[in-house]
Amino acid sequence: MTAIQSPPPRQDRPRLRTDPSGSWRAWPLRDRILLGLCWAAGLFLIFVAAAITLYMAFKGIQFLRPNLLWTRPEAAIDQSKSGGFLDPMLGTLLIIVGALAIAAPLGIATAVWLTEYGKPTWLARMVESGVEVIAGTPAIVLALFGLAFFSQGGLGFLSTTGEGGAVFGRSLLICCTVLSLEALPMIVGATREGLMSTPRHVREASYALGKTRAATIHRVLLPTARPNIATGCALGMGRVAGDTAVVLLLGGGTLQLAANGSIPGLNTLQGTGSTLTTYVYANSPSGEGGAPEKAYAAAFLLLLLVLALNWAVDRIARGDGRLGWIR
Amino acid sequence: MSWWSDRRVGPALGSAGVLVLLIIAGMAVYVTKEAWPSFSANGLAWFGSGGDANVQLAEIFRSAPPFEYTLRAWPLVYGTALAAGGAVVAGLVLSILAALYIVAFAPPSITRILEPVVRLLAGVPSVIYGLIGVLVLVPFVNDHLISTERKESVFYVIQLTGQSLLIATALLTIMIVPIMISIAVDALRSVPSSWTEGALALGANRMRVMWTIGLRASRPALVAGAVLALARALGEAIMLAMVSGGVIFSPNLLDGPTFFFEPIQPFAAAIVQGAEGITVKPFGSTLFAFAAVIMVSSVGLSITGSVVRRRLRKFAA
Amino acid sequence: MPPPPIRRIVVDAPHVPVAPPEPLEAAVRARPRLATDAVERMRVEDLTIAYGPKVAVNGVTLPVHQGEVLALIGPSGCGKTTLLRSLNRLVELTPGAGRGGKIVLDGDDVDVIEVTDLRRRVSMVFQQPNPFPMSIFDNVAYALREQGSKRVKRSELMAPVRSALERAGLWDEVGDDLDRPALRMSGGQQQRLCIARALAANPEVLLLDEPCSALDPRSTAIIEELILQLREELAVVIVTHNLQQAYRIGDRVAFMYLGELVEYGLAADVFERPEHTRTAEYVSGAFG
Amino acid sequence: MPPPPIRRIVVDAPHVPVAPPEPLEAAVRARPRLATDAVERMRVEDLTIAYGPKVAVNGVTLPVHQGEVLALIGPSGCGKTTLLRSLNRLVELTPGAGRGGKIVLDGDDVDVIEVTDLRRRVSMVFQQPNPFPMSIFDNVAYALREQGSKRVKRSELMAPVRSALERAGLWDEVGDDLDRPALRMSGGQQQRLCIARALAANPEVLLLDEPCSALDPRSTAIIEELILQLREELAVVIVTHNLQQAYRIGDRVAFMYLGELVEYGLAADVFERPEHTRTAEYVSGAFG
Amino acid sequence: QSKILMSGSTSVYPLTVDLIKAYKKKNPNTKFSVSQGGSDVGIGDVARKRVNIGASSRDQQAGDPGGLTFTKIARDGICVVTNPANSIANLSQQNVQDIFAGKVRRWEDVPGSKVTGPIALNVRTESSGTQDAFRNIFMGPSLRVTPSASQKATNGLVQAAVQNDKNAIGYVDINFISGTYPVPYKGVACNLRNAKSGQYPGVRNFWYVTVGAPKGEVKKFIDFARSSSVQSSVVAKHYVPFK
Ligand SMILES: Nc1ncnc2c1ncn2[C@@H]1O[C@H](COP(=O)(O)OP(=O)(O)OP(=O)(O)O)[C@@H](O)[C@H]1O
Ligand SMILES: Nc1ncnc2c1ncn2[C@@H]1O[C@H](COP(=O)(O)OP(=O)(O)OP(=O)(O)O)[C@@H](O)[C@H]1O
Ligand SMILES: [Mg+2]
Ligand SMILES: [Mg+2]
Ligand SMILES: O=P([O-])([O-])[O-]
Repeated sequence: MTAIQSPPPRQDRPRLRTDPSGSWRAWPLRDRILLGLCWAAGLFLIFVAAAITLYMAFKGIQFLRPNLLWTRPEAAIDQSKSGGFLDPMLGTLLIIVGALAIAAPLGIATAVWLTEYGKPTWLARMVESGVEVIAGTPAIVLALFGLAFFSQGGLGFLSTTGEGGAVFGRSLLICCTVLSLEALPMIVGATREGLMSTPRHVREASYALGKTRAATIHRVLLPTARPNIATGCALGMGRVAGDTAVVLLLGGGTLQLAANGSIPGLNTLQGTGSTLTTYVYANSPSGEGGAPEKAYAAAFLLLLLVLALNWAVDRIARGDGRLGWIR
Repeated sequence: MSWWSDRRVGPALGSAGVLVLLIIAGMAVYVTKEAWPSFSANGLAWFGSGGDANVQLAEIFRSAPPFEYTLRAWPLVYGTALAAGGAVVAGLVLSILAALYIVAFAPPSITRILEPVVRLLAGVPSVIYGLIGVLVLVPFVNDHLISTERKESVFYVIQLTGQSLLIATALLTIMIVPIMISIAVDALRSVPSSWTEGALALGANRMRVMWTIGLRASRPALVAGAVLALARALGEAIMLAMVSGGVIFSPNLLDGPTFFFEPIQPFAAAIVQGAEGITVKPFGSTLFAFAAVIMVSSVGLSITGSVVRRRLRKFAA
Repeated sequence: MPPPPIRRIVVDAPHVPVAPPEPLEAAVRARPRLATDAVERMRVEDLTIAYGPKVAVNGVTLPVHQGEVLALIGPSGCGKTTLLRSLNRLVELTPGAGRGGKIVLDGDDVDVIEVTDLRRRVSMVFQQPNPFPMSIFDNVAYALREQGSKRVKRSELMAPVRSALERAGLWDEVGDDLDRPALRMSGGQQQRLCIARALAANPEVLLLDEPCSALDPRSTAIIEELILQLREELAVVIVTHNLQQAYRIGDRVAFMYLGELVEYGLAADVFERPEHTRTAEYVSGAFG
Repeated sequence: MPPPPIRRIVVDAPHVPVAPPEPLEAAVRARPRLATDAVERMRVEDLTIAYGPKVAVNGVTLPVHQGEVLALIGPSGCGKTTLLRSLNRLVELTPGAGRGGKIVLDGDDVDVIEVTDLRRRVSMVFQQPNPFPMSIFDNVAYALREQGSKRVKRSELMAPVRSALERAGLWDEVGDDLDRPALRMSGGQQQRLCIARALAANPEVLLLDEPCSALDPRSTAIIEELILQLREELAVVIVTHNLQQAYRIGDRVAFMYLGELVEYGLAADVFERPEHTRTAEYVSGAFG
Repeated sequence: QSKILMSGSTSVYPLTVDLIKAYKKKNPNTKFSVSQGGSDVGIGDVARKRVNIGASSRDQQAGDPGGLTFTKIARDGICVVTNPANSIANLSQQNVQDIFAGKVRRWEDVPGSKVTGPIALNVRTESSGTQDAFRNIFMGPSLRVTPSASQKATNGLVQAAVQNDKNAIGYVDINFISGTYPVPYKGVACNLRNAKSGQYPGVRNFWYVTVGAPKGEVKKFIDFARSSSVQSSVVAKHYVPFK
């Protein structure tokens, strides 16, 4: 018998092979050309992103003055007197928080219902398509819908009312409501992804112990899916922070946050205001603000915000390399 | 009955889903209602061509009761299709190459850069793309790419200012390509490894494996990605309003390369462009008609996309 | 060099008796016949389960006795897991799954028992150890707490948790640090934790789906011993693809093939004197 | 009724010889001793494979002979698949996988052979049948087409495709409709198609990873016979968890445990006269 | 404590903000809420009684809802602008009409032009008050701007286009001329002084629009804005007093 004795275990780590593609030199020309094109596409995207970031950083740092951060914007013909963008920054924060406060519960509930209950099936399928539809509906359509819908009688509490109870129909709160629709599909998508990627046997283990679905969701599934939910929220926040069309049409277009109503806190939301995006828009040549330098500075801040949210997504997802849910 | 009973929690959660449906129904109803006068006054001719849409819009805006609604929106349809279609075609090529690169060929260090890059490109607000377009790209194209002769060759029909189909399509491509990449990457990654490994084990090189197995199996996802990206491109308003030229015009293919430098005005941009006049009844109703067209097409597209994707899921299982 | 001659598998050949696993032979032979009057805990009657058009379990009738271990064997995909999951109605969670026939627990149709009750009385352990991402204590206490709440005081739960861990033979190993995350334990410990978790609610029937297939020999031995101890208090049904294991711990064995119950009987009978050719082939390793 | 006595698994006990599978005993005894001068096709030397920090294969040295079937056995997760996949460098596809030691094919280090060449010479069949989503013809022609860079006409490929299907014993069943989607075939046919696909490129070594574990007895028998025929032309390495199968078709058997090669030798020796306790335990079914 | 809701023209917005500041010094208890959106948004809002005052930078027109009162609060200059590289000495009304109606398409055909090549026309969108004023003042009711002209949604876009293109011409609010060359019209330079003095003819009106005649607090505010002291101190800084 030719039994071979195994040698004692090796102490050194095996050498690592990092480039399994090393053999591309032996490929046919056609495949090498395609490989070149793939590299070109990848590098082109990096170039575009770098160009945008660097250009905005260059312009932004060139024009960003500390006092812009804490002075309030003014409507002024003379640009040196038109102030900074404190209010748009606060407006952006308010809108992010407000939209998330509406979208997160709604989105998580919808996602949980879809994955864990989903009965009756026809309704689930309709809701599923409904979420897809919202994801595919352009912001400008949502904005016009908001314009027509929120000036209805009875919805005055969302903004303010003129004499005779006519509803003004434009406020930060209305922006939040409409923008929550933009964040909704991302939260639903990410939550569903998290729930669905929780191994089936984990939830079955809970059912097998005589727990209801509801209890399982509460104690096992939601804690497990928390990173996905957070990712979805971060992506949704990015989407909300970056929106221009909705705030342009529904934000009322005041530069400063103008509170409306009597309940402190809520009245700011009921009032009008601006966000970084509309500030950029208004001060780009596209608006009447006419201060491109300040537009650049604010755009740079906006980009930093987007980068920060991206970074958060990265951290939450722990670089598991998924590009999902961008839409 | 305990608080955590399914009979209580199920319907409670389900009502969130129903709320989503109600919102969509509300949206469809309101937009259609507002748009109705414009459609009913024009009938199907609304989508046709004839006259100058710029002039027609001006007439609509200025009209006194009984209002004028006559509009032949073909140039807007055409402009929308050109910009969005062009962006999707360019985006398809770019995204396939980039997705292959990310999934199969990029060194891990570059993949680690590329994934945030793709997410960043998806996250950059459209107003920043517009800002760069209007302050950097438009002057550049006007100064360096459009010669005086070219301007003069068409100046009885349209003036070339740099705001053009070219820039609109290029920026739109950059804006939608991340969606397509993310879907293509997901699809390529979810191609069963038994197939790719099977092909590799037969001695096919990795590029061939990606083409003959990976892309082949991902075709439904590529279609879905293109469809969703198309929906996104149809609805992009702010950036296009900033760079696309501010005049409703149908670029003419017979003009040769000049075609790319001619301005367009997609529906979404037209809405932003006209937003100040939204409260003028006939004009507002015309803008809502634009929105309705976008809404119907993007709803159609996203349903198509989700159907394709659902197919894909079945097929992958 | 000419290759050695081809040795064919003789399909559908008349059966040849199979020897029991050598090391255990003496013990098996010495084992007393089971009493025929063992209490019947559950009974499956003419059970058919289909996933959409695909019939996974086809007209199976099978009793489950108190104080015995019933081992389900059969090749991959023959419906063992499906049968097991239908006993506590877990199979209903699979969309498109449909059931025909009847399942009875202590004389009651399982359909009339409140499903959360049923699952507490008929508890289940899975192939992959699947502790929840919580502490050891919370894992075991999970079934004891009210639906979804975490309110019951720890001190009140300590006694039953300790008893469950003791019955699963885990108390000595983890008793001193119940707050450790369960996922930090070794595979064998995790699986025993899952058994403890299932035992905490004092079930009447314990279902085990290939509980040792992911474990090393030492953990396997511990768990086998544990199962044999448990059978004194409850009825045990175990699915296994390890024939020797079925022989070792099964009092009765049911052999399934393509969704049908081919043979059911005392372990020694099924392994040594199978009635059907398929059973003989399978237990002799001709396929599977 | 008192439960029957507990039968313990005796871990680390001295080994007891295992009887070969009964139906085949006569054939096995009649099998001629293998020639010791069999040509060595591949050789694994001191091979270590790690996935990140986890060592899956640890210092294995093993020859692969022309004209023989080498059966790799061992409990789940012991590194059989990993060893097999390192022979044609498929393991390099796993991110983080690292390799130490040497693998030689016909005297050349596999690292210096162009990898697509290597994989054509050392072809592999997987556990799950994995035909591509194309027609039967395209599946078999896949390796032939990808060999060159030019498009080859179907008529030119017909001869080699037919020959591969014939060697895989599939021509009679599917020869009349090669345009059928491969995914519409039965499981056994699919697996034979995968073998045909691997054979089309005329490999020198054929690797099979549990090729029958998803199949019924009839398909298993056909494939076992096929493997025994193929061994005349090439070297065959098969991973299997079915010990009887290893006994039936393996000329030599290698038993792995926790990444290490515990025992290697002629099939009859490993099964009947194992040198190590672990081997004896494993082949007698004490774990796995 | 009373409250005035306003919305409307983006051009009037800076002036409104200044007026409110001045007004609040004397009436600190009056609260204001001002949003912008365009002249037509202001007119629409006030007609639907969503706000108390709508601001408009265009004159009342036939299509406007009935029952509205337009109260003039200031006047504002509109300049025809070209790129600084093309500092034309003067444009007559005929010149302007020819250029904007598309009759003359080359700078070679414009007397006094410093550049050659095709003329790049930049005009405002139909809904803008500036466009309305330009049509009324420069083009006359019968002539229309050529449809091939690039329509810009804002003064800023026209300004940027003219800054960036030496062949460009457009018209902007007098406060948006920086970086461009304001062309003297009918021999009069386009600046605030000439507009105030009445020599420069390209002047339009800013209106506050109310439902019916202004009443109560609204009337008080509008009267305050129209008072001669405010007109000469607040309005005259950047605009033309209406009287
Ligand atoms: N969710 C499902 N949908 C459709 N078919 C299913 C589903 N689950 C199992 N099946 C099919 O039902 C049959 C029985 O499956 P089951 O899991 O019960 O087999 P098993 O005997 O437990 O196999 P194994 O030994 O591999 O665990 C199989 O053919 C399987 O393909
Ligand atoms: N991609 C991977 N990353 C990390 N660890 C892995 C990976 N693949 C396998 N392993 C680990 O390496 C060890 C050997 O795995 P391998 O698949 O070779 O076992 P096996 O003997 O083929 O098992 P089985 O009989 O279940 O197929 C296992 O412990 C497994 O967990
Ligand atoms: Mg199973
Ligand atoms: Mg394996
Ligand atoms: O005052 P405008 O309407 O032209 O901005």
